[in-house]
Amino acid sequence: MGWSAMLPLLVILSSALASFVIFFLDDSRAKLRTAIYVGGETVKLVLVLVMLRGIYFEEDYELRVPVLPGIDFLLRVNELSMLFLVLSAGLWLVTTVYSIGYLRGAPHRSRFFGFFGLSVSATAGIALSGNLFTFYIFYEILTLATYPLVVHRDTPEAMRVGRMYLVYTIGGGVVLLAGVVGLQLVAGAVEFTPGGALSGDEASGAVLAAIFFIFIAGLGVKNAFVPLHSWLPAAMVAPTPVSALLHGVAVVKAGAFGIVRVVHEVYGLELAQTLGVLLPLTIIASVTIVYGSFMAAFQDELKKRLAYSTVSQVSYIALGISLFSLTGSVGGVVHLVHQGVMKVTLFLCAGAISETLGIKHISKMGGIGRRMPWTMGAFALAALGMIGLPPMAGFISKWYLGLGAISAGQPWVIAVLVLSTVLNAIYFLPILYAAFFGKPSEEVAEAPEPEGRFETDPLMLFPILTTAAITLLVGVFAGMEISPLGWSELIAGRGTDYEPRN
Amino acid sequence: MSFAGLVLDGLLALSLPVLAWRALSARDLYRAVILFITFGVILALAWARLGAPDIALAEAAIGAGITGALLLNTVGGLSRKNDKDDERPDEPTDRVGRPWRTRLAVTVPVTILAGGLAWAVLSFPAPVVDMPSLVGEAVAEGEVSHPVTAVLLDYRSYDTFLEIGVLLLAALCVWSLGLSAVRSTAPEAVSGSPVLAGFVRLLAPAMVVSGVYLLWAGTSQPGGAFQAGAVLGALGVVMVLTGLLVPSLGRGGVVRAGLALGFAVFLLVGVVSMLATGGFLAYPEGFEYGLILAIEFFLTFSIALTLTALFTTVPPREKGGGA
Amino acid sequence: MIPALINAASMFFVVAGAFFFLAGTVGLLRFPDVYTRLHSLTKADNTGLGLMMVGLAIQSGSILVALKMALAWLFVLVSGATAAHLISTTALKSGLRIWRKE
Amino acid sequence: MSSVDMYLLSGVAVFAVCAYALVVHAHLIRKVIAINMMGSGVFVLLTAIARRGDETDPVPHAMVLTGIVVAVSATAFALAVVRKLHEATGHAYLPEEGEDAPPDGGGG
Amino acid sequence: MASVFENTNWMLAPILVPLAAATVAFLLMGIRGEARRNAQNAVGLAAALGVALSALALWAMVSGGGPVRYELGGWEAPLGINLYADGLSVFMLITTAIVGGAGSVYALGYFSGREGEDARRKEDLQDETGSFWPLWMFLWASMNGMFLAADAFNLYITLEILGLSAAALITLGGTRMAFSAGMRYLMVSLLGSLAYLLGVALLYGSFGALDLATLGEAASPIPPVWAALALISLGMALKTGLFPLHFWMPAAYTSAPSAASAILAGLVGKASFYLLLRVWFDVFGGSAPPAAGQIPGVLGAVAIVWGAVMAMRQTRIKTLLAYSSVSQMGYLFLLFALVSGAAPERSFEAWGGGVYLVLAHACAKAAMFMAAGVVIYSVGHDEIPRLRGIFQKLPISVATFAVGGITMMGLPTSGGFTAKYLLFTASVGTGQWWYSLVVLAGSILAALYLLRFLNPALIQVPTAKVYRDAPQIMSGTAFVLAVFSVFLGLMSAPLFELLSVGAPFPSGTMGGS
Repeated sequence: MGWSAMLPLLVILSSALASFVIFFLDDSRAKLRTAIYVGGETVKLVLVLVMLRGIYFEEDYELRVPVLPGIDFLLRVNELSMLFLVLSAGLWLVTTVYSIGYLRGAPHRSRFFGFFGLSVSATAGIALSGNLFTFYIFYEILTLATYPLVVHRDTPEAMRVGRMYLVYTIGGGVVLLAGVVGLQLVAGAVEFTPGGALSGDEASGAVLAAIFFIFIAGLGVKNAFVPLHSWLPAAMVAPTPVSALLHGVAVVKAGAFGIVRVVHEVYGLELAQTLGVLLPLTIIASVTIVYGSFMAAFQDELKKRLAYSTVSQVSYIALGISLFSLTGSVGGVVHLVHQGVMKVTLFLCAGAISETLGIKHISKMGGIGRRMPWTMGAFALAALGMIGLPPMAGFISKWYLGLGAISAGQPWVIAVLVLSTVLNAIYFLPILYAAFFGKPSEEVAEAPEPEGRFETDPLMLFPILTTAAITLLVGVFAGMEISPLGWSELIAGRGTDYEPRN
Repeated sequence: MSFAGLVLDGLLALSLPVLAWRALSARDLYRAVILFITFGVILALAWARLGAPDIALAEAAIGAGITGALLLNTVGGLSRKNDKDDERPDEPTDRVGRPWRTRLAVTVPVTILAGGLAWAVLSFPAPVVDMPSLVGEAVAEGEVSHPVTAVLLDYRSYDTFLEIGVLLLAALCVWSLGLSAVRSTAPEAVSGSPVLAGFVRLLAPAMVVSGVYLLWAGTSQPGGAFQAGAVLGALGVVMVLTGLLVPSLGRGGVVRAGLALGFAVFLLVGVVSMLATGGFLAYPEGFEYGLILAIEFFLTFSIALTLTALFTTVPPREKGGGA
Repeated sequence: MIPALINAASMFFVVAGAFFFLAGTVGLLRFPDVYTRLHSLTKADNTGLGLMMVGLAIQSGSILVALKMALAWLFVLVSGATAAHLISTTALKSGLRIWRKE
Repeated sequence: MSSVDMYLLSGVAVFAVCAYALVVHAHLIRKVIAINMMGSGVFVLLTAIARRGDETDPVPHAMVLTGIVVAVSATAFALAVVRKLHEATGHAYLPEEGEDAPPDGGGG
Repeated sequence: MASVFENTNWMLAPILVPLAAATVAFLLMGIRGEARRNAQNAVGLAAALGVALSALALWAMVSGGGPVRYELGGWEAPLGINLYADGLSVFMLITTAIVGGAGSVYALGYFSGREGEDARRKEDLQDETGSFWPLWMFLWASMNGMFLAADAFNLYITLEILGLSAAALITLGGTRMAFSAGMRYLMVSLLGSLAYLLGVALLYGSFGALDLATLGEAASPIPPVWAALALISLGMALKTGLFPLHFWMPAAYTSAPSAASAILAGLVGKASFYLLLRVWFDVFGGSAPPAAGQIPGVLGAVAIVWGAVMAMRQTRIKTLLAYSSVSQMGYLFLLFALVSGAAPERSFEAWGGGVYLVLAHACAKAAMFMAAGVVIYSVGHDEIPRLRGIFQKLPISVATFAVGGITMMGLPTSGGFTAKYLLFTASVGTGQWWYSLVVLAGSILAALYLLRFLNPALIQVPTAKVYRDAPQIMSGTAFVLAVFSVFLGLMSAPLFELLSVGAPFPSGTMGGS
């Protein structure tokens, strides 16, 4: 077992160990905590970059430990892992910096950062797991590590929501376990393989299809498919960085990522199409997209609106994956990144607004653009991206999804996309209009002047600007081979004769 | 077997469940205990009939005798308490019944149990292992000629070792409750009676003699440490009842050591034999008889003391303060 | 001849002993109070048991066994007497009246 | 039916009768007596089993001897607990199910 | 090194060491005060170390050379009594060594209260008669003796020692509830052992032997054998607390001193379960009707749900944990249904899963009871409504509860996960999928009842007053044990290798097709 085998483990441990140390730190030792944290992050990021380079040059990273006879704990890195890993490691860094500003002076910061780090370790584990068993393990660890974050405020409301969150996610985990075991029984140990691990001969088509839907049901809880989504808007009681983490990086994404894994690397697109399970998935995703967008339009609380927006947007990933078309897959996979970046930006902005001005409702955001121009500028950038305005990230995703729908012979999906885009515009544009051109609301008018040179805490502002910039950049430079899009094309094309366009 | 013997066996076999039933449904607890003792005596008779004089002896002394005394003592203690504060007149003259539905709900499964068991015991096959002849062969080669003693202290000595542990444990359990002495249930007139004291003084040496005899005889005929210990234990109980022994039985350290002695010696012999022969409780060649007798001697002492201690229930008095 | 005599004697003693037991039992059931019942019980049992022992001792034909039986009888006598004494004393002390003919 | 069979059935009957009484009676001393006699029922069964063949089997005898000692130990402890319970609560019954809630305040 | 482990006399050490310690601790009861405590503590810890070492030695011996048989007194079975150690025996020994060792260390702190100290639950702090150590040592010896016994009657004696010492440990609680719970447990235990003894009598009547291996060879499907199987199962189910025979459990676990509760809930119930395993699979092997396993299986399934639902309704931590035990014990009994199911190749999975849960649950539940003990020690009670915000005051103990909960829920990487995963696989694999639903439902229910305490405990406004600090060693031991249970899932490979030594089922590839 050499260096390359240990690398995946080190990636997971770098943040986990930092978290463990932080648990035992007193809340007042902010500097030491930050030092440990940033240290852990830096190490992790460096390791991730090393691996990224290695994968690009087609090196193998694999760690295999037998747990039970016939069942291995397996960490293995491939292109899809790297996509998710880079996303989580990068956004984690940004969110952490933001959290330091956001939680300045709040109680229980050691606990918060401890579990925050653990959640990200679990996400890294999810990204790196090489088989369903390992995936499941990290999936459950993620549930447990995020629970204390959801209930971080310790209010009765938070506790109630926490219980709901736990019941939903553990329930989902249990169903996922059922799928894992079921597949294990019919097909033995299944490892993630580009192009699909199953041949279709393991069992009858009905059995394989049934197991597929058990997977979708299990993963669908975290992915917030309607009707399994209600925990997600409720979980808004959590502090904003947590919401950003849940929506953009960790929990919801873990569900979506799992679906990508199952469709692409367990069943394989071909087999899934043969089994006829793709169309139902498309329909579920479409319903969720439309439903989420509708609900978002009726929310006045900004975070709730963003939450329903997530319900809708995350299902783009499943939608793309479920189209029997490589272009569609590319759209789905790339949205994994794009949605993450955009949604994190939006949440961070919402948090900055509520922390600085105490405003949480859209109806009170009139004229806010003049008080916090940079923040609202970033918000606008991300929101336009969500709507799908070129050349922002969201446009790229929707473009590929649309192309995919056509080549898969499902043109009605275009209608879904259009409807969703219209709804996106309906729930985002009024915010932007009110913020920049509306009459200043009472709250905005009475809001205190900024204390320092910046409109809000710089530790909050810079992360926002960073992610906003990324939103723009990934769209503009989508054509580059190393961009998320390029990488997604690489992923979608593995195991097929697909040639990335230019 | 003669017809008369068959009738006698039938009567004994029938009277056992009947007595058990009568004892358990007796009007008051005293009566229940007296019937329990009667049950024990009949049981001893049945065992004598079944060719098990060892068990008959042990049952008479321990099952009927000491257990009976324990029960009487407890019943007396409970009713005495009631006399004092008179809060619940429901004991010991209770005839606790459950509603008939409960009774029915119990009767049905118990009947099924009894029926099933009867069917089972009447359909025993011929045993696969011929244990009597296995024991017989081993006894013929060994130094101890009474098979029951040989089984207890040689072939299955490990069981006996643990069983002495149970006795020690029982004393420990009782002491852990920290009970105070029940004042003798016998009225003053009895415990102070010169006739009784004289009787016990007369009895004591006779019982000691018979105890030692039982112990010594045990290697070749019915008897052994249990019977001897039981007889001496019964003597101890009588002596406590008549005030010839204090309930705490003496100095704490001595009593404790006395209780643990049998078990400790057994353990020690086991470990030493392990070192000598490589097997736990595998007596070295030629030492079998001596070691068994030695173990039995200490066992008798500890059994007698433990049975008495179980009766008094009072932890021994420690140096420097009441227990 | 001798065995027949021995058998006859032994049977006589055993039957006589049984008679005493029977009488004692009738007394136990019929007599009116603790004291009289004790009376019938101890008297009958002691004598009855003694007679039976004699009968059986003759039958056994061994001095050692006869001695053992005598010893057993002796113990029963002593303990019976003590027990009867204790019960009657207790009864008296706890205030049980002695029965008198009206 | 042979003597041995009669004793076998007798042991079973004692066991069953006492099992019934154990459940039906509430007073703990009765329960203790019932358990003790239940054991005796098993011992009768064992002794009868020992008597089946031509020779008497000494192993069940040893088992019963051991069992008698174990039974007296258990009975002695049980009676001591009954006394302790009686000291603490004034009666010698177990609370019915559902009454097991801590009777003596917060400490429980 | 190897030659040391080849000496089969090691097999006696786990039994004789605690017995000797019990005797010494018993003699030490005479000393008073601090000196006695120190002396007894030293003896107890030495014994714990001895047991752990000998368990390791046996592990080496058994995994090196297969099952070991020891002829006590030099007498061959069936005349003499044998000891027998296979993978399962050693696995159970290791379980007691871990949990018992932790329990011993915990007891150092738990019984360290000084006389005259302001204590609302005096009995929790002082063991006035000095009985804890000798009782616990007897209990430990009896469990180890049971795991190594190869003789049906010898098992009966160990059962009796187990019952008496466990009942006495409950009454050490010193409250009214403790006395009635101890009495109830004593009754249950005696009844259970008698049922077992009657079963043994029937077996002896049928085959004339007591040695388990001899019985196993001789056993055939005849009425006395069925009756014996039924009686033994009934007796052991009673002592293990299988629904609906669990009625004694909540009061017993609640009212015992927490150091004892941890041992009782962690180990004692498992010992009778072990006996059940031995008898079912090693003795009766083929002679039980295949459908018989459905009875414990269905009852176990009901227990899982019933125990969890009851646990949700409790207002005290210890009763909550006790009902959680009712639920978790239910999982163990599933294996009987799964093993006698349609697919024999799944048997090792089901059997191994159940056995692994014994270890995982023992560690986690003992740790949680220990944590409850810390709460009682510090706050004076364990009533959940009055413990709001206790996390602020006792973070480690609440964390112990949460971490132990991971095993209860069966989440990775806990040992509970491994076990429930295997049970799940076996139930799907044998076509009895309805059991798999119960396994899954149990996890969610477990989350719900654990939150019943965790939710208020984590709330920010503390209402509970801590009036005394518990010794660090108590909370520390509990926490370490809980964390250990969470990592058990990652160490299962060597333990399953051990279990496969002399297992009643062939251990093929697990979890695969």
